[in-house]
Amino acid sequence: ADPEVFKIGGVVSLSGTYGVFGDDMRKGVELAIEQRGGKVLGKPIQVAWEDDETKPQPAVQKTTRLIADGAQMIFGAVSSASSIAIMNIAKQRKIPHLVTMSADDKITLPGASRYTFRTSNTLGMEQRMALAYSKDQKLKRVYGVTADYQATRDSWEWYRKEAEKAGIEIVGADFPPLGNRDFSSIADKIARSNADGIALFMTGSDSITMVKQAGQVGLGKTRKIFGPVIADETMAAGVGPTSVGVNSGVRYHFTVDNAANKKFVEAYRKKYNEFPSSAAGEAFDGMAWWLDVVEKTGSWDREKWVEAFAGSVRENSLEGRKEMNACDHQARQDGLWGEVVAGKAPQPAYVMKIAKLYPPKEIFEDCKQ
Amino acid sequence: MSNIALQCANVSVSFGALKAIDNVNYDFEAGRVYGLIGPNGAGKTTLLNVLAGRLLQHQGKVMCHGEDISALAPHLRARHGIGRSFQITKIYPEMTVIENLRIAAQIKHSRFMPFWIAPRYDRRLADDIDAMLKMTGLAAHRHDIAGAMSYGLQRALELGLTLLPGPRILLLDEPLAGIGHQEIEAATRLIQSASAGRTVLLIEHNMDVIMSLSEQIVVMCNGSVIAQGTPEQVRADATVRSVYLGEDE
Amino acid sequence: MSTIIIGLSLGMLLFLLASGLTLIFGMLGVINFAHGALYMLGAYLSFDIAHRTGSFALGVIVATVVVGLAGIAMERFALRPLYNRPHFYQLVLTFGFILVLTEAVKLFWGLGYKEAPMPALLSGSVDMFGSTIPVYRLFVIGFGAAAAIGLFAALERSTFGMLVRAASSDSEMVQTLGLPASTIRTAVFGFGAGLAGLAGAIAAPLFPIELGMGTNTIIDCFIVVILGGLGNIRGVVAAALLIGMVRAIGYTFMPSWVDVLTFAMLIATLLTRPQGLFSRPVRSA
Amino acid sequence: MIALENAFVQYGAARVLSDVSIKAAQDEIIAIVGRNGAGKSTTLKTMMGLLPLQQGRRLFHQQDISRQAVENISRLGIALVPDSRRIFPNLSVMENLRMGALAHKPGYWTIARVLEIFPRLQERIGFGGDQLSGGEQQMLSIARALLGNPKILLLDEPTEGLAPLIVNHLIEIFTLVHQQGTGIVLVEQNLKVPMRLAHRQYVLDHGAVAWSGTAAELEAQRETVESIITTGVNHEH
Amino acid sequence: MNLSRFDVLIGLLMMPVIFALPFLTQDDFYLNLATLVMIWSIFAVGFDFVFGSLGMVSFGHASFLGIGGYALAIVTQRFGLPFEAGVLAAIILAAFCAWVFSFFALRVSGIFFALVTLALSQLLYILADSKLREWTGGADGLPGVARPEILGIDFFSSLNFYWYVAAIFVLVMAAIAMVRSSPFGRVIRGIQQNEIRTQQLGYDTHRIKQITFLVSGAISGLAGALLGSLLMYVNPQMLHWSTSGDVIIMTLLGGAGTLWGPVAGVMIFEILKEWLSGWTPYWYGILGIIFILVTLYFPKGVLGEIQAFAGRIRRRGGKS
Ligand SMILES: Nc1ncnc2c1ncn2[C@@H]1O[C@H](COP(=O)(O)OP(=O)(O)OP(=O)(O)O)[C@@H](O)[C@H]1O
Ligand SMILES: Nc1ncnc2c1ncn2[C@@H]1O[C@H](COP(=O)(O)OP(=O)(O)OP(=O)(O)O)[C@@H](O)[C@H]1O
Ligand SMILES: [Mg+2]
Ligand SMILES: [Mg+2]
Repeated sequence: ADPEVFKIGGVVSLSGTYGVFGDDMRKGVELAIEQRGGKVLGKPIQVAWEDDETKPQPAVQKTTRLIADGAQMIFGAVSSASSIAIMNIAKQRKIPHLVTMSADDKITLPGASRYTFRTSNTLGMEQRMALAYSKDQKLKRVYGVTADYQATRDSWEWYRKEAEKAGIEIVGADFPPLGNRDFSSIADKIARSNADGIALFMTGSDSITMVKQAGQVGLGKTRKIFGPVIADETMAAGVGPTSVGVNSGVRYHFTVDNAANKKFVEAYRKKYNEFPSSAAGEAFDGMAWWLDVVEKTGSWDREKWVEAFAGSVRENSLEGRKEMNACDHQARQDGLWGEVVAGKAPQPAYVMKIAKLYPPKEIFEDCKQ
Repeated sequence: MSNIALQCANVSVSFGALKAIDNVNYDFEAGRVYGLIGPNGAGKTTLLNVLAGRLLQHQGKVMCHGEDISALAPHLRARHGIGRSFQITKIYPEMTVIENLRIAAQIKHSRFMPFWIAPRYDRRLADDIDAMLKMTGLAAHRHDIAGAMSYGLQRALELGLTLLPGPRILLLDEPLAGIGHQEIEAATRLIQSASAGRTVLLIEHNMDVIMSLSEQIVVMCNGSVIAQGTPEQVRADATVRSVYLGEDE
Repeated sequence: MSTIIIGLSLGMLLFLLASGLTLIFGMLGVINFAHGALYMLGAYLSFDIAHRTGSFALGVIVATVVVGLAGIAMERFALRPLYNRPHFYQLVLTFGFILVLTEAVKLFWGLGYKEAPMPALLSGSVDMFGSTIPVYRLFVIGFGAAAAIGLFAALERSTFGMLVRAASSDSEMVQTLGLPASTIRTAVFGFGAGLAGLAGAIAAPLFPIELGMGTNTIIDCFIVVILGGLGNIRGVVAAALLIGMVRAIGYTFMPSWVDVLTFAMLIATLLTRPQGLFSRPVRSA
Repeated sequence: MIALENAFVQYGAARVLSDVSIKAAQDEIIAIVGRNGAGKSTTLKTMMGLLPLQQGRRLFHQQDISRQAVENISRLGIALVPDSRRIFPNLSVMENLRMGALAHKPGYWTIARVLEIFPRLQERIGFGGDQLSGGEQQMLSIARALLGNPKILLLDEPTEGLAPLIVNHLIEIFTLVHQQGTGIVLVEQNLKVPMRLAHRQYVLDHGAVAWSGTAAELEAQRETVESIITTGVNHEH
Repeated sequence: MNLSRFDVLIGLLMMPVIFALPFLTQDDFYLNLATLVMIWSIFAVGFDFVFGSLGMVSFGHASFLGIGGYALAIVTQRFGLPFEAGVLAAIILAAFCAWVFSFFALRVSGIFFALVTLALSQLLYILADSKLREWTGGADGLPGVARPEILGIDFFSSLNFYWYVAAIFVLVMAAIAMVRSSPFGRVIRGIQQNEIRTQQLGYDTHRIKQITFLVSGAISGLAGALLGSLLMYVNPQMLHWSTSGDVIIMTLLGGAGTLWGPVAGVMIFEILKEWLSGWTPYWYGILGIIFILVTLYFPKGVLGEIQAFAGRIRRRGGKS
């Protein structure tokens, strides 16, 4: 017999470093469910939310609990470490797993997991945008600051190699520890260098602190500060005025101009009285897509859902066309690149302005099995 | 030489500018009871600390039965047969009397503390503990929590703990401090019987007790030994009278 | 040269962060684990007031006073019965306060990153020794130095300091001599907590304001306290400056090793001076 | 004048004093004697206000101070030399002395005067409290109490650990203190001192007053009193 | 510190519960929770060996837990050795690490001991988190930690793994109970109550403390290996100071220095956390309030207070 309800287990950070993102993701998902009348396959949808405290260990624990409680799928997490931990459990328990936030490329390497899908951006596509940006701006000398963390270090290494190929000189590279709180020495070194671009391969409070302290010695005035994931509305709120002019890859943005997005933003603002953040938009987009696919299979067989999702295409996603690669379960999509500008009420004080849109073929490698 | 139990050779201790012990040379003969007296702050406790190994930063040498022990930590000196009681009682306050004594007794049987044959091992300790309970008069209190006993009983336990490992040399720092007038006599007797066959170094400010217990009195003042001799000699010594005893004594 | 300025500013900031902790630790023998949480509360308060009123100074004052009052309440209602118990009870108690304070801040200000504006007067930068030094950093150095001197005078040279030290070792005896020991302790705790709030307010324009900001800070503070020796203001200043310098040099030459370097220095110190850089041996029997 | 009236005191569940009434006027020296554990120290602590009364009253010059906090009682002019000395280990000798004077009005006893009577302390003035020898700590504790210029001085075994010469010296000092108009309550093991000083004596046994009387009465009934102390018979209630 | 009647009674109560649980529920979630509680109990009991018995607050026990986890993961994954070899390596490496810690930390006492162990463990955390990422996988950790593989039993089944851990748990508790009541256990408690006296009796207290710390580290390492195996994942969070904080709180919550106190503490902590977090989003703050209240009103810990209460009742009953 079919289950009475469709249970979704949501594991996100509601506390800890990324707590702010988890809360927005929850809002996005709940709106996606509400917009389809709260039902899929004719049964009511029920989401159980769990807080992983931005730590993988609770993420594992909570996921196990959700699966034991009968979750049909797992949604989450925020941090890549948690998502990877969840991915392993999902794989073992054969439960579909949807990622709409974590950007680590390892999550969607070809053959990584039959059950895990990502509808949001990868660090890989964002680093490509950062490179394209460097070329567009005709930067000559770049100073790189990279959090001492595997994914960001890999990303930086890739950028460095490609940039040098393109004739950009790397005039300095520093690797401060994760969670570092003082960048004044590094800012000083950059100020003394002749760099015209500052590439930041870091995120969260690291990038906020860095941008903030770079602003205090006026680095942004004479140099371009950019990075794959260093700014969005949430982070800009932490930086303040000096965030203006900073460039970054953007996962989703409420100003993307298409009908689906307009409708979503309106509904979101009505329900939550604020503009959707990128975490909220990506979560909505991914969950809506997934539920549509499930509906279309007309079956309660989880294997069927997984098969249907791999290779499915979403023409009217919030960010335009998205296509789920069958080989690595990564959604190919346009890349958004933006710059922080001052927002006009009712928008937040600092918002991203989408400056450039990169088509998938420029920022994704072809996926080979 | 073999009858010298403890020997201080040119021992000095300084705390900053203060010379708490100033070049003390003294041989303590085995089997005798020495009384150590002197004004407050003369350096008596400090000397005891040097002998027991609680104070290792000193000049000069400390020898035990001809062996240089200057650098040895307290527990190693204990294994040389040096036992010590403290001016401020040092017992295990949350354990019962018998548990206190058991810890002291088991060091004698082995330094190796097997945990798989505990009960059998404890039976071997029982005789020693019983003898000590009788000697210190604590037999009736064996199951009392040590910290809740009266001060006099705690002092008796302190002495029992010091004696159980079977030290050949006893260093006693004001063992009668705080013991009531009525119990002094019993405590004196206890120390006396504990002294049998041992070398004892006793610090005490109670003149009646120290004069009756000691065979030899050593007087310290400002870190130096200023006089020594039998109780009678010391009592008659003019310097001792003026710096320590007072004229009317 | 700029490394020295940066080192000084790092050191003084560390001193400000650690001063309240070391004060409470040294004077009351209490390890206040919630120090980081109080620091966070201070930062949020100053951000809020600054955005509401536009005045940085008012924010600093409100943060100091409110956090100080919170400290007084903590001491009065929770810590007081614990003085006669072993240290670790205070650890659990103050750990409990971390959770409560964090929850309270979350309730009031939500989860998002916050930003405290730099006061206009201090927001410029000056060129010195070929580097651009933000005026705010210089302000931090000056403020830290003033706080250090003030604390030193207040605690190691004054009668009040003597009283507090006495109360830390035997408060009942202090009362027996006719002095209000419990009021003194409450005041000291409130003062230490106020310092945490002050540090939070001063640090606010430099860092993102977020819920986790206290958690890592507390470890830095502990390092300073270990290095400096128990509750010794001089020691803490020296230790904070030393760490600041080591870090500034580390950031300049090998940023990814800065944390390891800090800990290596700590361990080297422990090997040579186990009780910290500034401490005096005590008599054991 | 300080007094306990029908005082009952306990530590946790263990009753230590039952129905103790003791009083000392400002012009007298009284002594409390008794075996170890009889409750002498407890009596002094109760007078000082360090222990709460289960029943009974604490009086100072007819005023009920049963509910007063210790610091207030101290400021009325009562000082205690506790049995464990309780020197502040982290304060210097000088600072320990200053602590004694801090809450009180100046009077006959000044730092210069106490250093005069205890020259040893003058020699150790900059030392930390925890660096002193046992006897030196005892002197410091007495000096600290004197600096409050109390109206009543409670002394718990003040001669313990002191050299005989100093003990004799202390007897003179206590006489002087008394002449300055301070009442003294003295707890002693060493009977020599109370015999020389006290106007009246109380014998405590098992937490109750077993005998009390003037010095003259004590002299007359010496044997009885000694036997009460040693065997603990003849309770007075 | 003989085994009290109370300890034996609780032990006798625990055994059937452990045995019966899998027959009451086959739910993976409950089995995993029970397994987790037992593993953390091993950790807490090991920790309490230093904390409750010796009276020293170690704020670095997360290191031993984490080293245990990493040792198992690395030995099985990199060197392809069997699970049991990994557990052995976990125990040995954790003990070695404890020995190194004790070398530094035993030079100081009291709260400084706590701070020094904290600093050392934070250093390890940083190393694992970034500098040793070749071996540890950095902040992302190492997924796919092994499960035992004996007799062809499938230990990836929660039920079978439960039995495996339960057996180890019972063995560890029995060993700890034995050591606590042995002459060695007595001396440890003697050191806690009066170190100077113990030294003066002739015990090498420094050495004994070191051995105790080492044993405690070894037990924690065992717990770490099991935890890694349960979660099939290790990451630097295991080494973080807040993990040390958790174990201190759990131990105090249940009752430090008693045999079963740490176990009770772990149970209360985990169940409270599960229950509260399912019930209110403010569970973090409520947990904080509970910690505060327990510290203030249950100074001996929940089990410690019950034990003391039972003792009072018995004494009163005995008298009348
Ligand atoms: N750790 C120390 N630091 C500084 N001075 C010290 C230390 N230990 C002892 N002293 C000083 O050395 C002198 C001798 O002290 P010691 O304790 O040996 O005296 P004592 O003869 O035992 O006196 P008492 O009869 O009063 O116990 C004292 O003046 C004391 O202040
Ligand atoms: N803190 C305490 N907790 C529990 N019992 C105590 C405490 N202090 C003292 N007692 C008990 O109270 C009784 C009286 O103690 P007190 O110290 O008043 O006696 P004392 O007459 O001063 O003896 P001593 O001559 O040994 O100083 C003793 O039986 C003692 O065991
Ligand atoms: Mg002495
Ligand atoms: Mg007494």
